[in-house]
Amino acid sequence: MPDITLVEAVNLALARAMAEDDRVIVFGEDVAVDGGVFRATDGLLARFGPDRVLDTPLSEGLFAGLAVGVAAQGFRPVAEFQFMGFMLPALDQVMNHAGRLRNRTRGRLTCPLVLRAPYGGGIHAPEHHSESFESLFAHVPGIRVVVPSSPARAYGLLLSAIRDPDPVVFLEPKRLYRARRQEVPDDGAGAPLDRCFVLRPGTDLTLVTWGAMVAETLDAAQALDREGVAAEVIDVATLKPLDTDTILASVAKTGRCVIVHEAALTAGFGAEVAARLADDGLFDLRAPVRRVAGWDTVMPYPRQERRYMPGTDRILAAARGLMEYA
Amino acid sequence: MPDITLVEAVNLALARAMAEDDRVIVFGEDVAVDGGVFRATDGLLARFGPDRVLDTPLSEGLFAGLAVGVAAQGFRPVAEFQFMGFMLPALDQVMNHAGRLRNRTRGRLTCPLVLRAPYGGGIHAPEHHSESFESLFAHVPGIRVVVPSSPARAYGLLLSAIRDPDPVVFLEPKRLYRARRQEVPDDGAGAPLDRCFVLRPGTDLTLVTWGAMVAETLDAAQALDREGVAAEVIDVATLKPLDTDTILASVAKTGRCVIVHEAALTAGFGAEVAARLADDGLFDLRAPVRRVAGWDTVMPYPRQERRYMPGTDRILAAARGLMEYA
Amino acid sequence: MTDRVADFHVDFTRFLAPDGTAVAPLPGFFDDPTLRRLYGHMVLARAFDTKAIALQRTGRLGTYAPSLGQEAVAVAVGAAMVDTDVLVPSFREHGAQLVRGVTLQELFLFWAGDERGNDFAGPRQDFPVCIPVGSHAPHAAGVALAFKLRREARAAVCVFGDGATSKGDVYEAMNLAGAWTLPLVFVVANNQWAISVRRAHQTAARTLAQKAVAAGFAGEQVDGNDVVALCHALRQALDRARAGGGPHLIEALTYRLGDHTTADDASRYRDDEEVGRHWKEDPIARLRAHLTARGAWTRDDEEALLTDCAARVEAAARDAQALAPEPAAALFDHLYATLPPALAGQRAALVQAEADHA
Amino acid sequence: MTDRVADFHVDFTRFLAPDGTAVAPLPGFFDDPTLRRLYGHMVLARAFDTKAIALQRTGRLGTYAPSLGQEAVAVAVGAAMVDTDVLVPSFREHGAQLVRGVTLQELFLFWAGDERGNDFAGPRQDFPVCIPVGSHAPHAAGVALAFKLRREARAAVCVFGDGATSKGDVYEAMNLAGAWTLPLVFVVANNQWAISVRRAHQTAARTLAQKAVAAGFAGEQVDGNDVVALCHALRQALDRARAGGGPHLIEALTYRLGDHTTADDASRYRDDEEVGRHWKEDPIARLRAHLTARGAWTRDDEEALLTDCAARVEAAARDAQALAPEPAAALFDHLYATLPPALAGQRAALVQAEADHA
Ligand SMILES: Cc1ncc(C[n+]2csc(CCOP(=O)(O)OP(=O)(O)O)c2C)c(N)n1
Ligand SMILES: Cc1ncc(C[n+]2csc(CCOP(=O)(O)OP(=O)(O)O)c2C)c(N)n1
Ligand SMILES: [Mg+2]
Ligand SMILES: [Mg+2]
Repeated sequence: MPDITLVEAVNLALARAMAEDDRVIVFGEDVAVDGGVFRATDGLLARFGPDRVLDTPLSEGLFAGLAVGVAAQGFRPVAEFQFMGFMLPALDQVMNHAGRLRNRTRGRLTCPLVLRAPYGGGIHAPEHHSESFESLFAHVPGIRVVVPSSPARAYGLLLSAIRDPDPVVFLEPKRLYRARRQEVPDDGAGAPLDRCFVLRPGTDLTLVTWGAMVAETLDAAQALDREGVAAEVIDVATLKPLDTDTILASVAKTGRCVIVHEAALTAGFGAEVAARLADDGLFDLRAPVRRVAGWDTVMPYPRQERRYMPGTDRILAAARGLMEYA
Repeated sequence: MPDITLVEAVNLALARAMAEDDRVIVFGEDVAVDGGVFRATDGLLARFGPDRVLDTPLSEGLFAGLAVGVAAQGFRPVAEFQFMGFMLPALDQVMNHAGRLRNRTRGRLTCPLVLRAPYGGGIHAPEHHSESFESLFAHVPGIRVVVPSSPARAYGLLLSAIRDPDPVVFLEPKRLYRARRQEVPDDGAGAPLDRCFVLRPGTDLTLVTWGAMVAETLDAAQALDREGVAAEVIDVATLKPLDTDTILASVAKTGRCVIVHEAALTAGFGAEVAARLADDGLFDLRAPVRRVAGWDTVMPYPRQERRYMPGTDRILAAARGLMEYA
Repeated sequence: MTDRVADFHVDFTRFLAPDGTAVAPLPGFFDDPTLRRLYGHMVLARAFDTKAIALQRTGRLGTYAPSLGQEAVAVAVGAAMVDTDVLVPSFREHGAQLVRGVTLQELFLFWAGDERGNDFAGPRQDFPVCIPVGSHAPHAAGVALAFKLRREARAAVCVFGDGATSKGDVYEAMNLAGAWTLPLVFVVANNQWAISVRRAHQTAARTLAQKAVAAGFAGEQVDGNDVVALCHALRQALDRARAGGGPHLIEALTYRLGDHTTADDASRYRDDEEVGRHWKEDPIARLRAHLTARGAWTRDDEEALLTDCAARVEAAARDAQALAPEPAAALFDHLYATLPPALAGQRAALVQAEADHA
Repeated sequence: MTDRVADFHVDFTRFLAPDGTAVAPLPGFFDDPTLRRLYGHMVLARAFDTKAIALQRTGRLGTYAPSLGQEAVAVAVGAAMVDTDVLVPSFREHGAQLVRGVTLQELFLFWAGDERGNDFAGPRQDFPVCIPVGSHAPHAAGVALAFKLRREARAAVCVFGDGATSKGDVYEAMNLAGAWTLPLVFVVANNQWAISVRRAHQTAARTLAQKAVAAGFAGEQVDGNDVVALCHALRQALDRARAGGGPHLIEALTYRLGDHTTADDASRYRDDEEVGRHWKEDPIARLRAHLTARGAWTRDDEEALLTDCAARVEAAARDAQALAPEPAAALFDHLYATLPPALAGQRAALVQAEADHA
């Protein structure tokens, strides 16, 4: 079993899901012949045919609404957005329809769809190709928001997302698409959609992150380790519904927490994590809850993007700051 | 000078702004002959003529983009959305263009527009007529998000929003449109867009809220007063950029904070306020930061909407809970 | 050097003139019983309207969107479809819903602001009312795609107003339906107004039928107050769609005789004279005149029908109002197939708060 | 009873055949100097492309969208507009930008991922490149509205691709332009592909010109590799628009000879044979053949032009690369007119972090 990349794991999960359930169909822009701009759907057309892998006309709002309609008919559509920056025209469908169809009809019509999009910066792409606004989706009732950070989790979480009877927004950290390889058995095992993953145990400090920033956060944890600080690293993975228990349990142990995300600070999802700590975890906190996040400005054009994205240095500085508190 | 309602104050500010600056134009659906579905633009067509008050074809995405284009040409468009639930198709224009045009062109083109929308529940309106998702906008770099809660603040904040050289999302609590009257001198005085308003001083507890929930929160403060608890009430008013100083100063004094909003809890703007407290205000906190918010579910159809919206009772329960902490 | 490379046209069809006389022979399908049935449906739809407005005025119903004057459109849609087709309506099509089997009680529940009104026992795959204008058009495309992928001889019908034709999602769904040859019939209920914005201000297009030209399929205008012409056009379009012939657009020319909704005051933006002129086109009076002239309708029939409709509507309204609200937990119980553990606490708090209050 | 109520058509126009022969007399405006100028612009646009691709391949430019084969469209747009008009481009119109006065250096800066490339000294009111497909169409409507409200004899030009015609915002902007008679010319650069999706899969519409029918104004097809036909059609449309005649749609039939962008591999979805066929329509070779046949172009002219273009492009690329990046504070300094006090801390932290790093 060869080691595979995150984007190959997405491809593997898609193929698996399509093989095991013929209600699963894939559509979006350039997903068929071209296999997707990141090749996430490569080979699916050849294997499953044009009835199950469809290139739509160019409109994200359209194919999100199309997904709602075909899902209500019992299909399990997986729609690909080429970049998260192009999901905004679909937000009306996500918030006003996908998240509501089951509730609105008291379960008569349901909406088992998955909307996949690569997100985040760091690949020197043009404007609108590097955004992270997962917190917008995390505010939408009735949906799930899932962000993998490794090939294995991408495979397991995507399978679970496709099998889930409700709508899932599945955000793939494109900077990690080909960053590293991992052995991923194609065993069809899903990963849970309601749990954080503790990637590394530690007792001194909790680092909470997800998706694109997991790599930098793990690097920071390793650097801290060399300084004698044992950092626990939590990959939230499923932002909504949020598994607060795992985070609270960790901070109950460490008393210190740094939250790391690439999205802009204000009203980013890190705020939600901090808010939970400020409520249910307050008396466990020995130090302020710090957020290391993108600045509250527009993601710059590629020449400056490194200045926008939090790096290991900023995580380390925040962590070291918290270690000053006894 | 007669006392006027909040929606009349909006109307007054619009008329004032149009009279003082002929670059100000108003458009949207039914804003001209009909004077807006809530009559916020009543009389403007008669006074300023069809070149300055325009009914657009039915598309929110369209007129948001139209506003960007005409603003880049030096006009100061004020676009009305009939209900916040219909702003979602405009989010692409807000996030990908309005918030970026100045930055993208290094100041060559600018975007002095205002997008007005009534938000919140409580008027027994159909589905999609009762939403509160201000936190989505608060996450968008490059814009301002302003929410008035009284006739006087509606007048002053809207004038400032229209005069501001950058894009402003202006959310009007429709439940308060005609809830009470207040004397509002038509003196053209703007209110600051970077400051919270302390509506009521107090020493025991800070209640932070904005817009639609200000009434219930003031009621709760009054009830607490009768119980011997002096609650300070802060109307955030401008969510973005957030005046953290006023909130921190209050909590430094009281040590306790309840944040109240009508929007769903998770990733609501209350999270941002709590996160600031968990960081810069941590050691001032004597008690957990509580959020009293809409549930993490879809705003129900009107028959059940009261069950969704936080009431004074829930605010009181939270406040009393915090008073247990010494 | 200039060559003509494409041309297009739009036709207008009517069978019954406003006074009820047939301007062309009616298709065979329209025998007396059929016409009487259509008439009965229109009268019932109007009776529902009347009652709904009355209930709203006394605070027992939420904002209501009447279909006064447009009954022929909705009833024709309902009558031309077969059970296995799927309706994807806007918010003024209770006439179609009734014909398809949604009950009066379910309709009252919905308009009273109770989600259970959407869980109708009737056409289980039909979509509920859609409030955000035009946003249901892509859903209809999705439904039609499902039919096509499963190779089922079924069609979807998507209804929206003249105002909705300005929405990009409506255009996008039409374009997709054309590109993918989906079994989908679009019906524009052109009632000349989108709240206060008149049809002419919505678009420079001479007809709304020609919106289909951009999407690469045919559109036609039909007299929207002539239930015969509508049924006929719809049946043809549906037959073609089910047989794999792809989408079609029908612009039904009608008029909204009432206010936009009970929250609207149409006198602010249009004068009585205009409305009065359009009363002469009333689809119900038209079909009654036609039936009467054919000898297929008597004063007694009329009285019996009105009495029956009123009684049914009264009974349904009573039943709907008698239904107790759902328990508080209902706010969470239909959100996901299974409530995520993370929300259990909120659900419990809501239920507790409710109990404390009781 | 059925009546025809509306009809529409689409025409196709060309002046120069692929081999350069005139199939109709050229309008008077097209004298030798004008044609030579147009030719020079197209060659410069192509030289920019070549250099940009080379720079991208060696990591000195970001993802780049070449216009190979479509130079006539962009150059005609730039040449037909006057200074006071406003261009609202998509992302493949550097040819138009160059003609309008954006410098080669500014273009290189933009494509190297530097916002200063959008702060061009040239046409100060022109919009910058727009990446989200179609989302600039409403901006063009806003610009045109400004002209109309100020009663200025100016027009906006909005350019987008065949793929963009599937976006609802493009349709919505066209519909508004029609409804409000805005001075706005839409140009579809139909290069037959939207990345891997061929034109025929994008829509069932026989022509893209007929998209205008839905919006209530005229559309026409023009040979998009014939810069003369394009200029002529554009000038007519712009004159009409500036005079209050309202919007127009021009579908320029062309072909993308290169990859979609430097991140694309077109061989995955189309074969060489198809591309080879379209090379025979190359707009540059076509005009050169025409000029040569007229005796208005020599081998020496050609060599001089190529040398000059290469030199200008090289110098501009060098200058752009020599420009130091903006300071870190630039991330905040153009976000608002005045930085809100709430962001001062973040700006300081960023500047500090940068200083620490240096
Ligand atoms: C996206 C959206 N914007 C605004 C509204 C408010 N609104 C409700 S109905 C309506 C007019 C609809 O006109 P039309 O499509 O002609 O349908 P009609 O009401 O005439 O049946 C408007 C603006 C809405 N429901 N959805
Ligand atoms: C809204 C949006 N969706 C997707 C993309 C990714 N994308 C960039 S160009 C393109 C195809 C555009 O095709 P067309 O409009 O024909 O223009 P062309 O590239 O052929 O010039 C796509 C899908 C985008 N930029 N914007
Ligand atoms: Mg209408
Ligand atoms: Mg193209």
